[in-house]
Amino acid sequence: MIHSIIERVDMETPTTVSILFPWDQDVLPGQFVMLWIPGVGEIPISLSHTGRIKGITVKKFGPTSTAITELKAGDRIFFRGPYGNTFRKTEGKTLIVGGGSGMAGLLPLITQESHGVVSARTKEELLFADRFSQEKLTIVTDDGSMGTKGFAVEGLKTLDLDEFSLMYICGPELMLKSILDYIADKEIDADFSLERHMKCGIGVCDSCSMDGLQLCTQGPVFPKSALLKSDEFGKERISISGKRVRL
Amino acid sequence: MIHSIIERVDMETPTTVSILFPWDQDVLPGQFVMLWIPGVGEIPISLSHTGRIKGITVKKFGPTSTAITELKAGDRIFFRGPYGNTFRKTEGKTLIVGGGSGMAGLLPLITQESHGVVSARTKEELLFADRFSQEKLTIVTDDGSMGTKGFAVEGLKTLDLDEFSLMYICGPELMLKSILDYIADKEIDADFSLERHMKCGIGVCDSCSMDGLQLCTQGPVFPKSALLKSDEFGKERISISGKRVRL
Amino acid sequence: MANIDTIITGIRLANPLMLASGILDENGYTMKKILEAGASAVVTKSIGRVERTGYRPPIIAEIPGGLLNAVGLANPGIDNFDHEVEIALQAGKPIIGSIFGGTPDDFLYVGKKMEQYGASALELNLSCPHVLGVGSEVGSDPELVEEIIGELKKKIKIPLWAKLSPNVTDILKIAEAAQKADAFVLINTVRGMAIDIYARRPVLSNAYGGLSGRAIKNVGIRYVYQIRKETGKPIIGVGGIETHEDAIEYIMAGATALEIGTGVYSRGKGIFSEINKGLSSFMESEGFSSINDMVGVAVQ
Amino acid sequence: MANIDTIITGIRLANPLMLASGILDENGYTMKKILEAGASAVVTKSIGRVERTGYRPPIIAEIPGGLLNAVGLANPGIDNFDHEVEIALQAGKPIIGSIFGGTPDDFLYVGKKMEQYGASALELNLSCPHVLGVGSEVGSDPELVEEIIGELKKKIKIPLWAKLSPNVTDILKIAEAAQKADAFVLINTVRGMAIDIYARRPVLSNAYGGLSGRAIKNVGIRYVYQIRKETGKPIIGVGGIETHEDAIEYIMAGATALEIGTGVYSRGKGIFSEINKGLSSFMESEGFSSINDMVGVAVQ
Ligand SMILES: Cc1cc2nc3c(=O)[nH]c(=O)nc-3n(C[C@H](O)[C@H](O)[C@H](O)COP(=O)(O)OP(=O)(O)OC[C@H]3O[C@@H](n4cnc5c(N)ncnc54)[C@H](O)[C@@H]3O)c2cc1C
Ligand SMILES: Cc1cc2nc3c(=O)[nH]c(=O)nc-3n(C[C@H](O)[C@H](O)[C@H](O)COP(=O)(O)OP(=O)(O)OC[C@H]3O[C@@H](n4cnc5c(N)ncnc54)[C@H](O)[C@@H]3O)c2cc1C
Ligand SMILES: Cc1cc2nc3c(=O)[nH]c(=O)nc-3n(C[C@H](O)[C@H](O)[C@H](O)COP(=O)(O)O)c2cc1C
Ligand SMILES: Cc1cc2nc3c(=O)[nH]c(=O)nc-3n(C[C@H](O)[C@H](O)[C@H](O)COP(=O)(O)O)c2cc1C
Ligand code: FES
Ligand code: FES
Repeated sequence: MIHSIIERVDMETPTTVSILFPWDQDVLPGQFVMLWIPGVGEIPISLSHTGRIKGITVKKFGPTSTAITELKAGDRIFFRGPYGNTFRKTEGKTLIVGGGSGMAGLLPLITQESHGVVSARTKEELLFADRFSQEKLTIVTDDGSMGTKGFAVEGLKTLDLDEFSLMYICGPELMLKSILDYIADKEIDADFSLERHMKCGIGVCDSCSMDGLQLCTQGPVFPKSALLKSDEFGKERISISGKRVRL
Repeated sequence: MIHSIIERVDMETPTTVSILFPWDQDVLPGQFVMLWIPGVGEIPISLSHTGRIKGITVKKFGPTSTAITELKAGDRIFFRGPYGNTFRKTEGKTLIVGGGSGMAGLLPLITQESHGVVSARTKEELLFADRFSQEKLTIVTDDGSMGTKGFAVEGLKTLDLDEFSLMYICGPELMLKSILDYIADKEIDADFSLERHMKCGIGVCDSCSMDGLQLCTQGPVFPKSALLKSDEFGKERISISGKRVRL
Repeated sequence: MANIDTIITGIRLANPLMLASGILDENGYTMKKILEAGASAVVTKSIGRVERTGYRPPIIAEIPGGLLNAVGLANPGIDNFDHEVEIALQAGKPIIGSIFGGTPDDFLYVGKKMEQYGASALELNLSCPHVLGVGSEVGSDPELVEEIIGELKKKIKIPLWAKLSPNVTDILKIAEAAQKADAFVLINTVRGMAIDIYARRPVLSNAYGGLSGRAIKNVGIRYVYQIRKETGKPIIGVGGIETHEDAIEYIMAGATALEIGTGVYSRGKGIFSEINKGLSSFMESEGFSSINDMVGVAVQ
Repeated sequence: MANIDTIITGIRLANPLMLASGILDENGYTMKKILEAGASAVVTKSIGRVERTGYRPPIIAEIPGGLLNAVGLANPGIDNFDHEVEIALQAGKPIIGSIFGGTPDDFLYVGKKMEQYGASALELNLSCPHVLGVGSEVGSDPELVEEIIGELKKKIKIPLWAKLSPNVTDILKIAEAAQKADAFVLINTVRGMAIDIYARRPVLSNAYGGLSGRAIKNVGIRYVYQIRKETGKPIIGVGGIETHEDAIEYIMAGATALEIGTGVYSRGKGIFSEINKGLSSFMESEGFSSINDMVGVAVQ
């Protein structure tokens, strides 16, 4: 395991914190680490900060993510990585679409030129919306407490996608699926960052696989073209035990 | 194990052959290999040829060395190495003193400028005497069948050692000891290449040790100064079982 | 190209390299992908009678020379595994069903189903905890091993491969108890453990794990050689195979076929075709005309 | 500098690092040199009742991650070993006499002499062939182990360290049989073998050998942890220690002192002082004030 001492902890939403720590390692947007809380568990977490100081942004969920959100500056964190691939680069304008904690891994991609579609269950949970300039931001909430009401794809429908050269998307798989369906016949290209169960992070346990590819080593980022041909995307996955389940 | 195909076999004396083989490896004079005859045994053998084509020169003795002398061009040889250290370099004239198969490891040191003292049990066993120019050669045989009669040190006594900047010596330890005793109080410096039992060649088994140093990793070449301070050189060694025995 | 096909317990393999149990063989699509990448067969993840989630992560640790794992026999249960085998079979190559259990009855239940799903052979993973014996594994109890294999032999038609553990005092005793099996698979992981000195605790959630990869290659070679020499039975070699030289070393020690697990992690899925290429050119330059010619040639 | 001394079975060591049995400890001058290089004690080569030349070379093979050896218990016989111990004792540090035998009587004869020569403790190498049992080792026969240690305990005053083999089904059973020993030494080499695929035969003249070095570190950690957890006895950890991190991993798993063998080959004789330096600065930055503070902290 690699270890580092936490430099700063920022509260991003009532349930989400960013943890910043030094790590002398080149990392790319889209890559993740397997973060270990000794005695609790180990989970995959995207790198939300990929500069000299690295960072992660984690939403409280089960025991491990909860333990992560309770860490303080000066605490030690343990992880291994970086794992996974990265997003394609582009010259033109980009459209960044994040659902819930999915925004975490997209943070390094945000530039002056990016337009953001930030979605969450409710207003308080909108993550990193403030990183986009006001006129380049579309907000969507499930409960309609702010912005468009509904799922992320509803936000997309308010935009002219021809403006953008590439879309970056991260969030729950069903959200990705609805977006893929929406853009399937459209011109716009897109990179989707997927999340499935990951037990090993190194291409061994098969828990994260889709279409015979391992999200942890051959993903988590896949282009629109690959997902359009997929047998399993948005439909089925393997559970913790290895049982095939509907999404 | 490393392996190579024998390119040429030369008969050097009735009991000694040189075996030449390609091996793409930098080696230094004084270094040796552990040569393995599958099913027979493994013994340390100096590299007598250290150029592009490597070579060894082996005298028939027990089962393993005998098997080596029976190898032919086209046969495969197996070995590991190179092991051990090398001789010091010098600007001036060198004196090369070899006893029996001890000349093998000295061969790469012979230049136009070197004077040789070549000794053997008997005339037929003189090794590499022809590599020195006539006027720079002193021959010594135990039985007096050629040159000076007696041991190598007798040959030394016929020379003015002040002419030489460095002496290189290889042969049985008692021969080395008699030479060390002879030059102990003299100006001339010398590098001695020693031979003791070697079971591992890599500094593990302790069978080759002298004064706490391993001949295989810290030798086999030692300067005169080191041997003058030695507790064990020329006196005692450890047998195959590990028993301390007189030389 | 030298001919690298091989026959093990009547099953013809286009090359000696199968995927080992427990690595990328839970999802049918993954198995299919690995077969398309050059593996001649896949051994499924070990499947038991009921669904198990296994241990909580960390279930794996990367160590110099290999991996340590304690997955905890996570598996969907045999009744949920039909579809995965079905998908994998689309590649048109043999699927070997790895099964585990604590009793002969478990093995029989799961084995029967595997056979129905279309497995070409059963690989018996004898390394799971013994339900009656405390702390020990099924595979270290010769009587239980004999009973399990005797029972299966009577009721299962496809070949039985007994996968033995290296963590025993006398592997020969276990091999004798398993003599009714059609082949032996050697070896399963070696007992091991890793501690993180900054966290001051074991890395794996289960503390203890199994060592695989290069670190155990010479252990595997040893047992393949010994069992070949002492029993003469067909052997499938597994443990630390990463290069064609490793593969040949196993074959010369007595293996008729091979499995690769950790090598897929360290070298990628291309490992199958790479090793096959190396194998073929070695055989050509060394004058072997078939895999069979090499099997056990080093055994004295 | 943090305080890195440690006490094992009443023997005070200036640091936890001893030289392991069988590596550079046949010649008294070599042992002395290693003590001067920073080892806190040396364990001698295993000495038996009579002189043995051991196996013919090759007795060793270099493999990735370590060594394979089959020296064949070469030793001068205890009666010829007095002078070596005498020379080694000149360094003014403890000498641990490693002894082997096939019967309690062998152990007693050799052990008595070692004690007379001035050894501070006896390390019992239980890995040599059992004269009565065929093919097995002394150390895999719990009754014999109990008898040997019972006998020695009655007649030898210096502490007894029982060195256990990892090549057993249930190491706890052996540890229980050896419970009268003052400490356990874990582990001896792991069974292994290497084949040269061009020579088409085993490399070692004995074919089978013992694996040491980094490849077995995680195996050693496992057994130290397990035996510490289950017995609470003092433990000397050995197997693949090459860095101070390795040393700390063993200590946190439960070792009070350590031995280094193959590390001397891979890192040179400077390994003792290097690890000691690393150990000391780790302890300082992590807030440990003594080795004892670290012993077994990872055991849950
Ligand atoms: C590539 C990737 C990047 C991600 N990036 C982020 C991010 O940046 N921010 C973020 O907030 N989230 C991220 N996630 C999601 C995050 O990993 C999940 O939210 C997290 O796994 C849930 O943690 P938890 O606290 O519920 O874990 P726990 O409930 O502690 O469980 C952790 C894992 O252990 C396994 N497990 C649990 N119980 C058992 C059991 N009994 N037996 C066996 N296994 C068990 C499961 O695989 C589970 O996922 C990412 C996911 C992926 C795949
Ligand atoms: C550094 C070095 C360089 C050398 N260079 C050369 C050279 O260039 N040319 C040359 O001719 N000679 C050289 N020698 C000498 C050569 O190594 C010996 O002559 C050789 O070891 C003797 O071989 P053999 O045929 O008698 O071996 P064998 O009799 O086959 O025995 C080989 C070795 O096996 C061991 N052994 C034998 N029997 C047993 C047993 N029963 N149990 C355990 N171990 C046993 C012994 O260590 C013995 O030395 C060199 C020696 C050294 C140390
Ligand atoms: C992550 C992982 C999971 C494994 N799961 C199983 C399993 O379910 N059943 C089994 O028989 N062996 C299992 N094994 C052992 C392998 O099949 C194989 O015997 C071992 O890893 C040695 O081969 P390798 O060095 O090529 O990996 C597993 C190994 C690993 C690394
Ligand atoms: C060449 C060699 C010889 C050995 N001889 C002995 C021996 O005589 N007695 C013994 O108890 N252990 C012997 N061992 C085992 C070591 O003492 C040690 O237990 C093992 O090598 C693991 O430690 P390491 O990885 O630090 O080498 C020997 C090991 C090697 C490599
Ligand atoms: S997380 Fe194990 S294969 Fe991807
Ligand atoms: S030959 Fe073994 S230490 Fe030198």
